[in-house]
Parts: sequence; structure tokens; C-alpha cells
Amino acid sequence: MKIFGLIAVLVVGALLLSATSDFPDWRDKDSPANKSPVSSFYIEKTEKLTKVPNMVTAVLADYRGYDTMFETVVIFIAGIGIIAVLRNFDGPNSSSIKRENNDEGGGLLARFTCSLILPFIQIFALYVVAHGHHSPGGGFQGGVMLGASYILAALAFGLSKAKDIFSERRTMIFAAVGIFIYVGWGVLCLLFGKEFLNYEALDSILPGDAKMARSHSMLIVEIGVAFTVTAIMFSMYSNLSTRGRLSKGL
Amino acid sequence: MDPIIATFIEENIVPNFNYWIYVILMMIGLYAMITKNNLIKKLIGMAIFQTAIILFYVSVGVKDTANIPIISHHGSEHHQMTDLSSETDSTKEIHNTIDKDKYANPLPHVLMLTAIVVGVSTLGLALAISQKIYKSFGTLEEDEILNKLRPGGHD
Amino acid sequence: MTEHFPVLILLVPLFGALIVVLLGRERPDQCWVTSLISLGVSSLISFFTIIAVLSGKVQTLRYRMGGWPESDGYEVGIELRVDILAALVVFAVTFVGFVNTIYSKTRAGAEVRGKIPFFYALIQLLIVGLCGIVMTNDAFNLYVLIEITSLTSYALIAMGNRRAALSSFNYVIMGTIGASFYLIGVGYLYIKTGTLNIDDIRMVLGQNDLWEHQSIIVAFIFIMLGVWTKMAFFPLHGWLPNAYAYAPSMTGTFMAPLMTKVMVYVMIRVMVWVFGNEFVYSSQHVWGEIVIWMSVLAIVAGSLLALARTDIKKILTYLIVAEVGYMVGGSWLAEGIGQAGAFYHILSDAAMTFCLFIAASIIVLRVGDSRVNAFDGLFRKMPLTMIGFTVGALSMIGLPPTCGFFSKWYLISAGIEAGHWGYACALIFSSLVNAVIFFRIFERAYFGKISGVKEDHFPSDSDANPDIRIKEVPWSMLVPLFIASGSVILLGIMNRGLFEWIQTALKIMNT
Amino acid sequence: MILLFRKRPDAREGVTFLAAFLKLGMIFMMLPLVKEGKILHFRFGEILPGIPIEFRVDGLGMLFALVASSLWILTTLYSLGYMRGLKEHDQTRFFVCFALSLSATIGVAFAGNLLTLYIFYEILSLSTYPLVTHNGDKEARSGGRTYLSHLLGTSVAFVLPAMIYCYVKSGGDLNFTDGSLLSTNIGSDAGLIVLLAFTLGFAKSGLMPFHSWLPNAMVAPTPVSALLHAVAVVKVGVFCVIRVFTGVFGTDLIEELDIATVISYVAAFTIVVSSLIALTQDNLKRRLAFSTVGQLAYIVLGVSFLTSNGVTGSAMHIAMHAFGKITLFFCAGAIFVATGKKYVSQMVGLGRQMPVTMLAFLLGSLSIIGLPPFGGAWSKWYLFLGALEADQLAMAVVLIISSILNIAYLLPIPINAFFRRPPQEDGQVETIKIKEAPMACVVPLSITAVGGLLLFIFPELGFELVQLITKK
Amino acid sequence: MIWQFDIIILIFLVIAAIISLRLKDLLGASMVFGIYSFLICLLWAEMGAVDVAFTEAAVGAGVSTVIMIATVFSTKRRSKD
Repeated sequence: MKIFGLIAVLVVGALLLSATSDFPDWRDKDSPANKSPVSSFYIEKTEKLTKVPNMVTAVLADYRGYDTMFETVVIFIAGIGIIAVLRNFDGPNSSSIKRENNDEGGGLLARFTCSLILPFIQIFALYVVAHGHHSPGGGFQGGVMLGASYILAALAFGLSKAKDIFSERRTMIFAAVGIFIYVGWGVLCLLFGKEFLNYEALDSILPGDAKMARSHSMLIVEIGVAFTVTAIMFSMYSNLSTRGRLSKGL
Repeated sequence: MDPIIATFIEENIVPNFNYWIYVILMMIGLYAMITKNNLIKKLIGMAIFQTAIILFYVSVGVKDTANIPIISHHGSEHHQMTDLSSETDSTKEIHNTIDKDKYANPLPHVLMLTAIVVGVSTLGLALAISQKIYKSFGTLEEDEILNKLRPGGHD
Repeated sequence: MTEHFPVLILLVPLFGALIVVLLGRERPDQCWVTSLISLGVSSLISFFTIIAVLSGKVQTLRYRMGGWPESDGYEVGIELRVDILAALVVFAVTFVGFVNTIYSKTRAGAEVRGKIPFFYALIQLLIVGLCGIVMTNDAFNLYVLIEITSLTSYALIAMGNRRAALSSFNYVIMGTIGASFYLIGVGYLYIKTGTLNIDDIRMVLGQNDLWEHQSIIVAFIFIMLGVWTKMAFFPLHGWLPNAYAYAPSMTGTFMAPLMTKVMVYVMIRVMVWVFGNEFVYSSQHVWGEIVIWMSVLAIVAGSLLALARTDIKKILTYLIVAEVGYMVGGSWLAEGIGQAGAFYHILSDAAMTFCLFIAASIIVLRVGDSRVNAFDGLFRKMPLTMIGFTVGALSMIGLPPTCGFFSKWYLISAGIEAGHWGYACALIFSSLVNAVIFFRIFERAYFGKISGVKEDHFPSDSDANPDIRIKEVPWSMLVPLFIASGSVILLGIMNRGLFEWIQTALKIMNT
Repeated sequence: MILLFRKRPDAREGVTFLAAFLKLGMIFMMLPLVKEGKILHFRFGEILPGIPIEFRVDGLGMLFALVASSLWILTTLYSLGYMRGLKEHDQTRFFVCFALSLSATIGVAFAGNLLTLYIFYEILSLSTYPLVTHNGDKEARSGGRTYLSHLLGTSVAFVLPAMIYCYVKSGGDLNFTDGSLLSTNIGSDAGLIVLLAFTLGFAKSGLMPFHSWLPNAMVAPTPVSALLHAVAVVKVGVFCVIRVFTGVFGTDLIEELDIATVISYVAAFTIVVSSLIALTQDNLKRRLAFSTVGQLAYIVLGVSFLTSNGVTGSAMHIAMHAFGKITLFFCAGAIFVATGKKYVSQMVGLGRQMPVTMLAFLLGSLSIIGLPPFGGAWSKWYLFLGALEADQLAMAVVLIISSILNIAYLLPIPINAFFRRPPQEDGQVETIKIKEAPMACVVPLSITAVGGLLLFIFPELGFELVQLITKK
Repeated sequence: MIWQFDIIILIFLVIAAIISLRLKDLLGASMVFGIYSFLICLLWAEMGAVDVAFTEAAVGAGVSTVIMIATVFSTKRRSKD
């Protein structure tokens, strides 16, 4: 088996290496990929068309918003998939989460520090979500940080307490609502007579012209992504750390 | 370091180095996925495999003259690479037309954001499955699991 | 309204999934109703899409996501592209999903106990992913959607017993390797062409005449490897049989007809749309012969492995491996009739696999034994089910007027036209083996109890003995079975029209 | 028109009779038209590009259909008596499959192109499977297994590719023509391969490599084996072979390619060997089965002469052998019903007990052997002529030898039955009295026996029909 | 965009990957994998892919490491290879 695997890996590697020979050089600004009309269109037209300086955000949420929608769906699938695989609801404490008294989480110091830094983490996460247009970041990164903050809370104060804030049902609702925001926004464009996810359709209900409408819509979409990612990240952790019993964390 | 060596490296090694390393990382990950016996190890290999591919994509989008793909209207502090003389007029022109060589190619970054997300989702799901396997088999070593299965053929 | 059909097909099940999750575990029946409605609506829309595409005025529906126009000849956004082939496959996918949801009504409660909403959400997302794969015109978007289908199927399979979890883990490993290989191939295309839209890639490849570049060839090889891994082409088939055999029965009936077939569609699409025939079938590439011989190997090996099994589900899964061999070989044979025959086989194979899997899972459910001798005397005990099974089996063997016969006809004639006798002989051989397999089963089912079967399990059968222990299953299982077997016959009857559509569509593509 | 009968699900006796008579009447209605030498066409929708489901009634098909449908009535009557007499189970299923297989036979007879032929051929194989395995015991199952594996296997393995090859070569056309479907541009060896594939592929004709299903199928109840061996299945096989020779290749093409001799050798080999085997069989039905193998080989042989006389002989032999052999099987069945005896050795002195049956048996065997004044004489005569015409003396010799062998393995049975006393067991001599099978069994077999006689006296109809194909 | 950094980080990457696959202690392996993710995040920041770097820092070095460690804790810590 090992030998076979080694041979296969070597063959694959040899193929790939043989192909690297006729790649354009690394950092070559004239490689086909870099000077292709597509990327130059993104670089040059983005700010004119969408008023968003951060091209990555623009491309992510607008040009290739369809991809990003499915990316969010992937996260969603991972969340419900983990629940579907791990949880068994026909156990003794099936749907309700058993509260355990020995579930104390970290020590005193950890809890103190966490209570200090958690608000800042969450505020920064929200900032990342909101400011994705102008600086690195966006719904996904912010959502992950928000979820991480809840994970931190769970680590410090014990999972059950975190669960009080963020019960499983609520997690699922959050996740679904996030995608609802995203897809619903696209469908709204559909209802306004343009294509799916064509935010220009919405300039009538959003402040500013069509370009600003794109920019605003991106923000809304990012918020939707953030919802889903936050919820799923937390439920991922809480399921994996407890083998799906949701009783006691690490 | 000795300039001759430096130039030599810069001309012969650098242009392909990223691609070589990406192939090597990918081979490592693939080898781990195929031959490792422990499921967690397989998953680590999988993660390395995926990051290798991400490395490839991101390397595609890099330009030596370029900077982060965020348009800056007071672009001075961004262009370390360009010398000052050209920088001034470049900042001038930035306001009316955007020089596409000043900015990295954003498309691969976007694609890789998606790829990272897919990667972590797969990882989470696979970890969940491995936990379920551990729950029902009591081990994560592949050969032990197969041994457990052998006596009772089908369940 | 017509121009929005493609995206609507995707959106309806997506919303259905969200609603199902929001409904939660307290209301399983509403979950079923919701998914039934959503899949029904989307299959209806896809049917109208077929009509719209056939009705001349729009040969090919193109749908620009976000309404981004193309800038000097390149698509900057993501584009959906639906021609008759895509429309047919999408209709097949959604329709199978719909019918299968009917089937899963009574089983869901039993097999996935508390997780019904998650089950239905995953199912609908699986359908979304498959339809998206078929319709999208963007190479990277294709990757994302492949991952969606993969993740859903990992989860769905892992909901089964412990064997299912193990095989699902193998599937995770193999599937990730496959998808990543596809991603590498797309990356190599991107680094040379700088675009991701399939038509644009084709255009750039043509303009800059990149055909013989090593990286393009490697890209083609890796995309093929990835897709083959996902479709369980013979040397890479290891994950499939266990995964489908141990998964919850509804999951098996959902995925067995769909996953591999859609992957075959992706393969044909990549071969024809991205690289084009003159590249794929060009004589200075050695791969043509190799792949055809590999498919011959796949057919023979799949049939023999199926012959060696006694577990009915295992038999069917190995038959799937053989069928994949059919399709790969057919599509690699030659441009014209081979591709079209392989494509027609996608549809017919989906139909007959669906039929067989439903029948098999009904029987396993009723008799409670998944080995072949579960069939003893079934013609008397559950005649209706056996009728459905028989139709599927005859089609698998390839007897007229079922669709299996005609797809075999086209494929064999393609093999003979291409002068590739090994392939034709392999097809004949496999249909002979299928005949052996299924007539073994028929014999048991027909003559009932034979020596070596526990007495209590099977009451002595003859029509003198009216008391029949095993009753027929409820309508919610029989109706899907009959729809499936009916579609097998229907595809067979109307094969000519379908075949002409397919051929014309492929011609349009190749010019 | 014929399809109409396959739709008929209910197959109790009345309906069966009705269907049989209707079918016969319908065929007789078509008869005069065909006798004027015109060819009737019924086409249904195309199922493959360029290939409709097409029915095409010409002389050969007409002859075959006549024989089949008229014998069907008798067989039905007979099987009534038989089934009643033995109180078999599942009579409904029995009659359903019976009607199905007959309709399939007629479908083959009137098939207008290879695909239609193939489809009905498969239907026939499948629908006779339940008949063969009617008893449902282990023996029956193994017999059925060989039956199905041989028929389906060969047809899928040989006929299908050969058919597709013709489809590809002839540019998407499979219709039977009076000339040749394939053009001469296919090489001699390819043609030989295809021809062999067809001839062996229609394994129902029981040529030597693939004959073993026939004796094994003897486990079936006697009406079935009468049907299989006299009327439906085997005749379908040889009929298909004749079709391929005349319709697909065309005798001229075969002559050009000079590939018929192989077939004729196979046939001759089959004749001799099967006759020799038949000598050694003690089970009456098995013996008859092997003789059937030999007789079918006659037909193939006659066709392979490629002379008009040969073809005439073959076509006639279809009819003649049908009557003769069905008589013999009826007799065997009647004996079984009446006395439960299966083996030749038991039938000594049976003549006193069931004279009518034995007389019929005598007539039938004479007809098979081909002595005037019996129908068999004509066909053998023409076959003989054909052999001479094709100046293949070896084949003529083979014919003679085999006729002698026929005498050797057929005649002793009635002779013993009549002229030798049964072995005396504790003085049951006086208990020998007339004890025939039920009427329903006796009548048909006597009718067929007389029919064999009549066919000698009035063969014109058969000739006319055969002329239609051979005169071209 | 300084290629020296690039090369050095890449070399470290390979080393980290190999270590994390060689370690018998799964917890340690997960830790080293976290280090690996962090290195690769640095690499991307250096290549100008700030968003990717950000995401990798949050996901790779953060969440995936955490869930991996969680799994290691809830299953077995030692592995044979």
C-alpha cells in the first residue's frame, strides 16, 4: 500500500513538475492570468462600477457573488452535516442539553481575561464585517472571528453557559437566516426585474445611485455571510468538542 | 549575501520556486492521505494538500510591481517597490486612471477564499465522521478498524 | 420569465432546504411536504426549460449572474448555460429527486430517526448542487458545486451505520483528492488562459493555440483524473460500493442514479466544451486508446465483481461501476455517435439504476435480508415490486424495448464504427454477465423456496398456499417504483427523438 | 394485426381457442393476396433511426405462419386434455405463456426487418421459459437454465453484434429485401464471420455446438415440447436462418463470397451425430429431441445449398417435419398420460393397449423418415435434388445415411409396440385392454398424423408459397 | 514582495508539514499544523493577498486547529504513525 501510494504520488508530482516548466515566471506581471482582460477589468473598473476600493470584496460579493452564495451554503452544509452525523437525538437527553455542574470551563484567571477581551474581539469582528469594503476583511473573516469569540467564551465559562446564549436551535436559525439574507437579497433583485444578484435593480430602495446600491448590497450580503459563518463555526466547535452530546466542552 | 549568487537565485530559482514548493507540499499531503494509517493524520494531510493548491493559486496572482488589491487614493505608502521618482506621477495618475500593474490580481484571492472555506468545511465534516467512527470502533487506526470488521462480516 | 428558469431551478430547493431547517425537528411531516413541493416545483420548471429550449427560439439559455456584461469578449461574472443536454440532465436530476422524496416518506422516520429536517435539507442541497454542476458555465463555480454535492453525500452516507461511517470517510479522502485534482486542472488552465468561463477558455486556447503546451495537457489529465475519481471509474472505484451499499436506503436511491451520471456529464462537457474534439481525439495523444482499454477493463471487472457478490446492493453498486465504464468508453470512442450514445446512456442508466435501487431497497426492507436468497418466491409474495425489478433488470441486460437495449445498441454500433472491437465485445460480455446475475435472481424469485433457506423465513410456496407472509409495501414506495420502471420503458420508446436532439446539440457544440 | 393478440391478457381455454381461430382466419384472409405474389407491409413507428417495427408478409412467412397457427389449435386442444389429465398447476400461467409464445412466433414469421425479428425472437425465448420450467422442480430448473442461457446467450452474443454490424455496414438499414442487404464490399472472411454469427446465434435452430438446450428442455410438459420442437421455437430458429440467407445476404452474395460450405458442413455433422446420439437414447422424448436436432439440420443444410430446390426443400421441410414431429410428441404425451411410461424400453407391446396412438406414431415416424406416401417425402426429395444440383454428393450421401438412421431409431418403437408381447409379469396378459389417453389427446394426434398424409397428396399450397421466394 | 522572505517561509512550510505528519502525538501534530497555517498566512500577507491571509489566520490557524484539537481530545491522543 505504502509503495503503491508512493509511486502514485511520485507520478503525480512528476506530472505537475513537468508542467511547471512552461509556466510564466512567478511575479510576472505580464503572465496571461495577470494581464488577461478579466483581471484588468476587475482592477480598473471595480471602483468606478461599485464604489468599493477593496477589489477582493467586490469580486467576492458582486462579480462572483454566485460563488460566494454557494460558499456560504457549503459552510451551512458542513454545520448541519456535522449535526446529522454526530448527534443522536434518541438518547436519554435527546433534544435538551444536559446541564452539568462540574462544567466550570477554565480557571479564574482565564475567565477574568476573557471577560475583559471578549467585548473587544466581538466589536473588532463587527468592524471587520462592516469595513470589508475598504480594508481587508469581510463577512467571512468577521463571522469566523465572532464565532471564535463564542468558542472562547465556551472555553472559558464552560459550554453550557455559552449554550445559554447560543442554543443549538438558535444556531440553526441564525445559519438559515444568514443564507436567507443572502439569497433573499438576490431574489429581491429578481423581483425588481433584473437578473439574480444584480444589485443595480435595487437602487430605488437603497440610498444613492445604482453603483452605491451595489456597494450597500455587498454590505448586506456580507452580513448574511457573517450570520451563517458565526453560527456554524460555533456549532461546529460545540459538536466536535463534545462528540455531539453538547454536554461538556473541553 | 553575495550579489552574484543573489542574482543567480533571482533568475533561476525564484521564478519557479513557488511552484516547486507547491508541488512538494502537495505530494506530502497526498502521500499522507493515501498511506497514513491514522485517520486524523489523513485529515492533516488533506489540509496540507488543499493549502498547497491554494498556494499555487495565490502564486499565480502575484506581480512583482504590485501591491495588495485595495485601491488607495493616497497611494504613497503602498508602493515600496517603486522608486520615488515614478511614484509621484503614479500617485497622480492613480486618481484618474488606475494602473493595473500596481495591484495584485484579485481573482485568485477570491477563488482561494472560497477554497479555504470549502477546506475547513470538509475538515469539520471529516472530523465529525472520524469521531463517529471512533465512537463505534473505539480506535482511529485504519488497520485496527479493519481487523475489528473482519470477524463479523456484515452488520 | 423563461430567461429566469435556470436560476429558479436552483433557488427553489435552496429555499426549501432553509425552510426545512427552520421548521426543525418538531415537525417532520411538514419537512417532507416542503421538500416534496420544492423538488416538484423545480422539476416542473426544468421540464418547462426543456420545452423552452426545444421550442427553437432560444437554443441555449444563457444567464448572467449579477447581470455583468462581458468586457471585450470575456465574461467577468458567472454565467449559467443551459442547452438541451443540460436541460435533459437537469430534468432527470430534479425528477429523480422528486420521485425519490415520495419514496422516502415512510422510510425517513425509521432510518434517520431524529434528523429528518437535516436529512431533507441535505437532500435538497444535493439536488441544488447537481443541477448547478450541470448548468454552470464557470470552471471554478463547477468546483464549488462539486464540493457541495460531495459534502452533502458525505453527510448523507455517514448517517448510516458504522460501516457507512467508515466508507464515508474513505469517500471523503477520495472525493477530496478528486475535487482537488479538478481544481489543479482548472488552475493550470487559468494560469495559461487567464479566464475561468468555459467558453472563454476554449476561445483563448484556440486563439493562442496553446494546445500542445505541457501545462494544458497536464490540466486535461488532472481534470479527467479528478472527474474519474468522483465517478468511480474502475481503478478509482474503491469508495463507491461500500458507500452506496451501507448508506441509508433512501440515500442510496438518491445518489446511485445521480452522482456518477452527473460526473459523466461533466466529463463529456469538459471534453467537448473546454478542450474540444480535435484536441481530445487528436491522434498524437496516446490517451484515447488507453482510456478505452481502461473502460473495457472497468466493464469486465465491474461485471465480474458484481457476479461474485451475493448481496443485492453490492451487486447493483458494482454494476454501476461497469456502467460508468460503458459511458466513459463510449464518450472516448469518437465524436459523433459515441458521445451521443454515452449521453443517452446517462439518462437511461439513471432511469434503470433508480428503478433497480428502489426495488432492491423495498425488497430488503420487506424481507429483512439483503442477500440474494432474499428473493426466494418473491414473484408470488410481492408481484408488483418484482414487476418493477424485472423491468429494470431487463433493461440492465439490454433487451428491447427497454432503454438499456437502445443505449447498448448505440454504444456497440459506435464501437464497431470506430473499429474498436474490444469495447463492443466488452459490452456484449457485460450484458451476458448481467443476464446471468439477474436470471439467477429471477429463478429464485420465480421458484421460491429452494434448499438451504430457513423454513420459517419463507413459507412453502405454490399457489395452493394462499397465506403470504410478506405483504406489498405502501403506495408511497410502489408509485415511485412504477414511475421509474415506466420511465425506463418510456426512454426506450422515445429514444429516437432524444438521440436526435442529443446529436444536434453536440454538433452545434462542435462547430 | 398480430400484435392485437399479445395484448390479450386472459388466456383461459375459450379465449385461447378464439384467438387461435381468429389468427388462423386472419392468416387465411391474407393468403390469397400473398398467393398473388404481392407482399403485405404493416409498419409501426420507427424505434431506431431508419428502422421501424415492420411486418412483412411474404410466401415463406406465410407458410410458416400457416403451419404454426394451424398446429397451435391442435396443440391447444391437446394440451387441454393433457393438463386436465395430469391436473397440472398454474394452468392460467401456462396458457398465457402459450399464447404469448405463439404470437411471438407469428411475429417472427412476419417480421419485416432484422430488429423486429430479433425483438420477437427474444420475446419468444422469455415467454417459453416459464413453459419449460413448468414443473418447477430441480430438474426443470436446470433444464430451464440451460435453455435460457443457450438461447439468450447466443442471441445476445452473436446475433446482436452481427445485426449491429449489418446496421453499420449497410448504412442504417435492416429491412429484408429480396436481393441482398449487404453489398459485396464486405470481405469474404468478414461475411463468413457474420454469417456464422447469425447461423449459430439463432441457437433455436439447434445446430451442433448449441443444441444441448433442446434435449434438456424435454423436462417440459409434453404439449410444450410438442410446441417447442414441432412448431414454435426450433422452427423459428431455422426460419431465422433462412431469412438471413435469403433476406439479409441473398443467395447471390453468399455464392460470390463462397461461404456457404462451412455452414453445410456444420449442418451435415449435426445431422449424423445427432442421429447417432438419438439411437442411444432410451427416454422417448429425448430421442425425439435428438431426431429434431437432426431434422433441423436438414433445413439448414438445404438452405446452404443455395439452390432453388434446396430452399424449396427446406421450406417444405419446415411444414412437413412440423406435422410429423408434433404427431410423435403428441403420441409420447398420450402414452405418458395414459400409462405414465417415458422410456422406449417400456413401450414394448404397447400397441395392443393404445392402437390409435401407436398407429399415429407409425405414420408420424414414416413421415419423418420421408417415405412416400407421406409429406416428408417431398421435402427430402427436394433436399436431395438440391444436393445434386449443387453437386455436393457428400451431402446427398449424408442425407441417405441419416434417413437410414432415422429408420433405425424411429421404426423399432411402433414395431415392438405392435408385434412383440410385453414382458409377462405374473400373468397380466388378459388384462391388456384398450386404454387410450383422453379424447382431447387422441383427436389432435390422429389429425396431425392424417395431416402428414394429406401433405403428401396436396402439397401445392406449400409449393406455391415457396415458389414466391425461390423463383427470384 | 521580497523573495528572500518568500523562500525562507516556503522552506519552513515544508519542514512544518513534515513534522506535523511525523509526530506520533496527535495533539502536537495539531499544534504544528496550527504553526503551519500561521506560516502560510504570513506567506500570503507577503504575497499581497491580505484577505486570504486574514481568512487563513482566522480559519486555518484558528478554527481548524481548535476543532482538530477538540477531536483529538475527544478521541485518542496517541497514534501509531
